[in-house]
Amino acid sequence: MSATAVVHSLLTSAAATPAADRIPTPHIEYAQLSPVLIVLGTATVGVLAEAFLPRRSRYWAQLGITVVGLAAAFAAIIALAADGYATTRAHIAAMGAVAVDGPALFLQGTIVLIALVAAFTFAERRLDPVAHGNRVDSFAAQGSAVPGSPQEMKAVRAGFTTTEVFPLLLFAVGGMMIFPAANDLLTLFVSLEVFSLPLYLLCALARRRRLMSQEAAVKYFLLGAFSSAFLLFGIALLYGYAGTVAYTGTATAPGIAQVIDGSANLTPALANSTGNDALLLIGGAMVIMGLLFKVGAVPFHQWTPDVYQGAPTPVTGFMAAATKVAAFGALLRLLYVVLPGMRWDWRPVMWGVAIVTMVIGAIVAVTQTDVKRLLAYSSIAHAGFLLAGVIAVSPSGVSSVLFYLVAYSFVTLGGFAVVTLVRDAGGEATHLSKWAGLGRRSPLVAAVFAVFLLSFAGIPLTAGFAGKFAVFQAAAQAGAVPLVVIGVIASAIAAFFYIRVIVMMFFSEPQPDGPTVAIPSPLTSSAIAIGVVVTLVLGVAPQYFLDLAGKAGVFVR
Amino acid sequence: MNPVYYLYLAALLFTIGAAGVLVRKNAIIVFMCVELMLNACNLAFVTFSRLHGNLDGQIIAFFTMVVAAAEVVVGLAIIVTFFRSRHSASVDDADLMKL
Amino acid sequence: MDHLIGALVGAPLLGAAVLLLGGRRLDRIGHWVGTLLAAVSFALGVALFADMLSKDTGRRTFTSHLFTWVPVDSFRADVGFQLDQLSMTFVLLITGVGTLIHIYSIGYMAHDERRRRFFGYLNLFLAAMLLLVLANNYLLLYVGWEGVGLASYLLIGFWQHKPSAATAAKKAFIVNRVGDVGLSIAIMLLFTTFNSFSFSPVFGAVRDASGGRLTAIGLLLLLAACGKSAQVPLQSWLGDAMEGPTPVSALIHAATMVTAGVYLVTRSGAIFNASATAQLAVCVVGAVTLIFGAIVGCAKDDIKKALAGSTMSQIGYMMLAAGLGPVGYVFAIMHLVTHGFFKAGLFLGAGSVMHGMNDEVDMRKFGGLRGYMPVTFITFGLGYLAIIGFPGLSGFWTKDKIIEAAFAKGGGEGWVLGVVALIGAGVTAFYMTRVMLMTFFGEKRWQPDAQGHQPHPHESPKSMTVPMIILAFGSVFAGGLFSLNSSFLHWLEPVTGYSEGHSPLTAWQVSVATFVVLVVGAGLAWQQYGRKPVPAVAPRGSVLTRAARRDLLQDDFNHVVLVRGGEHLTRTLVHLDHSLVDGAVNGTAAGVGGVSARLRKVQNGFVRSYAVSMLGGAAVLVAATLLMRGI
Amino acid sequence: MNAYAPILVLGGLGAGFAIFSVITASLTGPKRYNRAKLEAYECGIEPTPQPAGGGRFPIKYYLTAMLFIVFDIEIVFLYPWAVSFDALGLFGLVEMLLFVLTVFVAYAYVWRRGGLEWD
Repeated sequence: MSATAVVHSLLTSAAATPAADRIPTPHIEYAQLSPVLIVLGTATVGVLAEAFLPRRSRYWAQLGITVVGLAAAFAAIIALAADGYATTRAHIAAMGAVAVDGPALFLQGTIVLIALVAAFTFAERRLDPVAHGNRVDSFAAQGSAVPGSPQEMKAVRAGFTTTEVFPLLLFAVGGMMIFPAANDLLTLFVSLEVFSLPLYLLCALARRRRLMSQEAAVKYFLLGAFSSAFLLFGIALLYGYAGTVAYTGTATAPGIAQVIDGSANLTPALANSTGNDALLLIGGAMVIMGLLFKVGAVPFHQWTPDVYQGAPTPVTGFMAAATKVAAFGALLRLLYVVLPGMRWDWRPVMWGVAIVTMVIGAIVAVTQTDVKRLLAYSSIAHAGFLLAGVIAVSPSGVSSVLFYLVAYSFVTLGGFAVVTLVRDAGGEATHLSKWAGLGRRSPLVAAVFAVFLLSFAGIPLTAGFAGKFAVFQAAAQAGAVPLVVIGVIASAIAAFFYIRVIVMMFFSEPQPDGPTVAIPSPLTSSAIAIGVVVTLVLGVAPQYFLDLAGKAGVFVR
Repeated sequence: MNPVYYLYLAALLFTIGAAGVLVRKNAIIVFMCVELMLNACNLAFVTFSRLHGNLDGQIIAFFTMVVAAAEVVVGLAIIVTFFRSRHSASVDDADLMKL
Repeated sequence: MDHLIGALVGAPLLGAAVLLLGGRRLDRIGHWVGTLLAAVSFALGVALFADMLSKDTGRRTFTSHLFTWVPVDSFRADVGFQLDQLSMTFVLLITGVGTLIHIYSIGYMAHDERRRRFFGYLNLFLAAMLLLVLANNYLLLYVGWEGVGLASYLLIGFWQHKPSAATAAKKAFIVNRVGDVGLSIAIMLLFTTFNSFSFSPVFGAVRDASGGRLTAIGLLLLLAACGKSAQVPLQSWLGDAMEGPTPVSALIHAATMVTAGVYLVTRSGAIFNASATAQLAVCVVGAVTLIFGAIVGCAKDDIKKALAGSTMSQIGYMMLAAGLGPVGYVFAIMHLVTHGFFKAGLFLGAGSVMHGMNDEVDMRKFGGLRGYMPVTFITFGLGYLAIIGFPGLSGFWTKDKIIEAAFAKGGGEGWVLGVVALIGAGVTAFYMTRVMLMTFFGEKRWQPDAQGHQPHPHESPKSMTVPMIILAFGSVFAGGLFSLNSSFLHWLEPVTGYSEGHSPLTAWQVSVATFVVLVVGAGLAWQQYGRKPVPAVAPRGSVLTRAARRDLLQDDFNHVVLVRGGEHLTRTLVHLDHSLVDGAVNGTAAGVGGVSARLRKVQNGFVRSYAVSMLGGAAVLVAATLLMRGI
Repeated sequence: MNAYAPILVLGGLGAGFAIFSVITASLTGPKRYNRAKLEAYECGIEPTPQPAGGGRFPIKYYLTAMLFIVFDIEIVFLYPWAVSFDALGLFGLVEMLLFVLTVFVAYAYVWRRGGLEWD
């Protein structure tokens, strides 16, 4: 082990190092890591722009940098996939730290596209009324200023905006891109924090209702840190069990997967620890718990409604879509690559989690009165449906989950983008009673939102139906028929509250003091349009994308 | 001394941290308890490193420290803003959003 | 090819999307956009037609598979097109007549502030209708079928501020629904029988299927056709559908959509050929409707409703022909095409008259208009001659063939059907002559409208007259052209099949008989409405006349039999629903709501309690994992 | 045990130097006491008197503390690298330069946005 040599040379620093002790240069495949490197590099450029550009030119500069960076990253992903890295040339790069394979590239591509659409909604400046001659976006004039203080007034009057949100977005995207590709537990943990920390900050930066926004950030942060401590302890235990944190390896340099299935050459110390299955089981359960927190599965879901409600709506949309994609990607890799050997241990547990997640998500949503909380509970229920696909442990399970993630995330982005449009004097009018009769006042907006809701509900010819269908089909093929039955019942309950919103929008009288619908700039319009297009295209012709997801659905080991 | 005792200590520290998160009201102290949990992990890492005779655990401990530091910064920033707008750092005061 | 067909359907679909979603920004150019896209579609149709002509007869069928929508086991919902001579004929008719009517509507709807929306609906209709005729399987056909139903509903109710229009739209929708149920059950039966939705595998396997099933499928398809094509007993919506703007009546409720039933029967020819019962049912429906529609047409004073009765009757002819099997398919389609020309022309003429007469529709308030609107008069007149089957004009060539084919069915059935068809021709001549005389001849019976404006009849603008002239050309020459060297027969035969019938009467005997009947009918009409002045208020008339004015009591029949019966049934069901189903549903809903309200309390907003549940969850997770292993 | 001898020697030398310095300074240096010198710390928070309940102190302390933590913790990576610098060679140098560069980007941001200004 070369690292031993490091410490040794540290202790005997007086002695000259023999040439033979040189640590071999690690081999880093920069080209194959380029999507992530581009995004993180762009984020760094964004920080520099924030430091050196004058305030008035920052907004456009940041928007440009972000869009260019994300587009370049997407191009890099496509180039890698075209070179066959998604299929035949899939392998593990960066000394075993990061996998470059089909699921990784597929999910990275999805995340980058989500981020691109989210960047549009971040940059929207036409919704808030013009204050003191300055167009402003959804973010606080000055995050550090106390709400209602003279300092804040001053910042608002000067037309400040927090353009740091763009670099923060990019840092989060960078972390999310590594997360599903991470091939060892350390990378998993670090990337988790890399994407979580910017999200905590973004949550606190709402322009309106800042107390709620800050409260959301506090809750998200404390609970997120709590869960990542569990994750880390789980990693420690798995390390204790296997003597390594790599997912996979060879017989001589085994990864956790090899240790579990017994194909590794065990050292005496290892033979001792692998005898202790408690380490493996407790560690595995705690790591899974850390990931379940991020996907918002019951009983680790309680942060979701509060945070979704309090965070600035564009951030909520981004978070709901991209976090779910990244976390499900990581969960899939963990369960399919590292822990298939102990599938008989985790499958029943995940069954239970999936069932309570679907049922509780759907049931609690029924009595919600706030649109954003409603969508939050809906996202919990969707996490349950996705878990049903994860449990299948089959190629069709992977492809169906990948497909579902794409379908779900763009609909979610579009849905939250619509929420930003419906406003009254206090900002966004998120209380459901305000949405009554929206169909009379703004038929187009209401119709678009109805399309998204129908997709969430899984009505045929929408993306949601195709996704749900694929997931349940995979689960049923894997023998999880009871799970599918419960899933369908939960879908029916969920359909009830989606349809209720539609009925409310179209068949009840508008309130006299109801909200107005702001006319968005092309930024938000295109975000919504992309949502509608994806919903309909994936709903009408899902097969091509299912095939694509199927082709991309093989993990490298 | 049997290194396993260090593991017991790590588990104990982790439990103390988790209990602290549950029972303390002050957000900063809650947060310190989370840090305690992370440090318990670190202890477990170095102990296992010693048990296995490889250095991965020690390297991971470095990373954990850095991550914890970054978390401290972000966390303190959030908690301080929260405190300044409410004049209270009690997590029980954060209940604008519920049900 | 794939792309061309896709574009053919896509152009009007794009138009519909742009016009309906575009908002008021497009108000000023919306009608041009709609018309342009319809014309593009027509141009593509012509290009495909030219391409098809350049191929050998046997290789003209082109099928394409676009994608499969969620395959499950053997259930494959394909989206694919089939372009053969039959669908080509429809494509040209739909896009050609459609384009003309778009042009006509530019003038006709000029003063309507919702014109953009109107064109959006028209484009939607075109797209759906093209989908219907181009689908290569029943499922996609069903999508188009429902699409045209939707477009028809929207267009009939376009002037929704008029209660009558709203009611008519609803009525059309509901009556069509009955037929649609038939179609959907037929499709399900098809799948269970043949394990496929696509035309070619289904038709290829027909001989292996049991006769009973085929008859059931055939009858259900007929029910669907009755709904869409306004055949007895589902005919009652068509007259009311005339509440829609006149271009709609011309395009949808005369030339194209209502012929979809004929298309369905012809397309499913293989199924009907295998079931004599179903075929006979088609014939009977056609024969009954052709007389029924003709009688209704005789009694109506509303020019559009008279024409609607005529439409019903003419489609009855087509149905009759289609029910005759390979003997008649070609003629059904041929008559369908020529009917598309002259009936659209007649409707446009009627619209033009209304345009000049302050939107008056009562023929008793017309009269002597021939001098005031000469173009309308001439084109309408040519359409009139064509529809009654005046020798040499389109209707003559096609209707005579149908009558001849009806006789050729042979035996008593053949005689009955033939004679009915013959009588129908006479009645047609009667009511069309009546329309002609009451509108364009005789003294002026004009009356001021509700606002007291005296009508000042005038010729319509170019955008309205040009389509009428073009359609008049079609009415005059299309039939002859088709019959020249039996060109239409040779064109369509590879798809529908053809067998020479053995008529007890020769072709010229039929022609003479038809002509005699025609002259008698026209003469009676002249006796009644040409020689005597037409009373401005309708006389009471005989029992039959009064019944015919009320659409032969069809609504009353429906009311007594279906609505009353339905009400009783519903009341019983509602009772059951309230006591049993609602109890269960509401109980469940209340249960879910109660559970929800209780579970919601867990979300108390306190970070620490969330952390407790996370810790508890983690403990359960760990414990469960350990338990699984039995540690 | 032999391997640890240099460390012990180094530790002994260090401790000896520290003790020597302190003693020497107290023996030879001038003694002028004032209020500032008598305080427990020469920087940071005024330890007394504080109002009940902990009281308030300016937010700037937090900011400085946070910046300190962030920049301080980089050392965790610099130490191992520095120790085995010659074994890692050029690759290690380049990577570490990149790492330090990114830290400097953050530093530039803090500096330009006034994070280092006390008032």
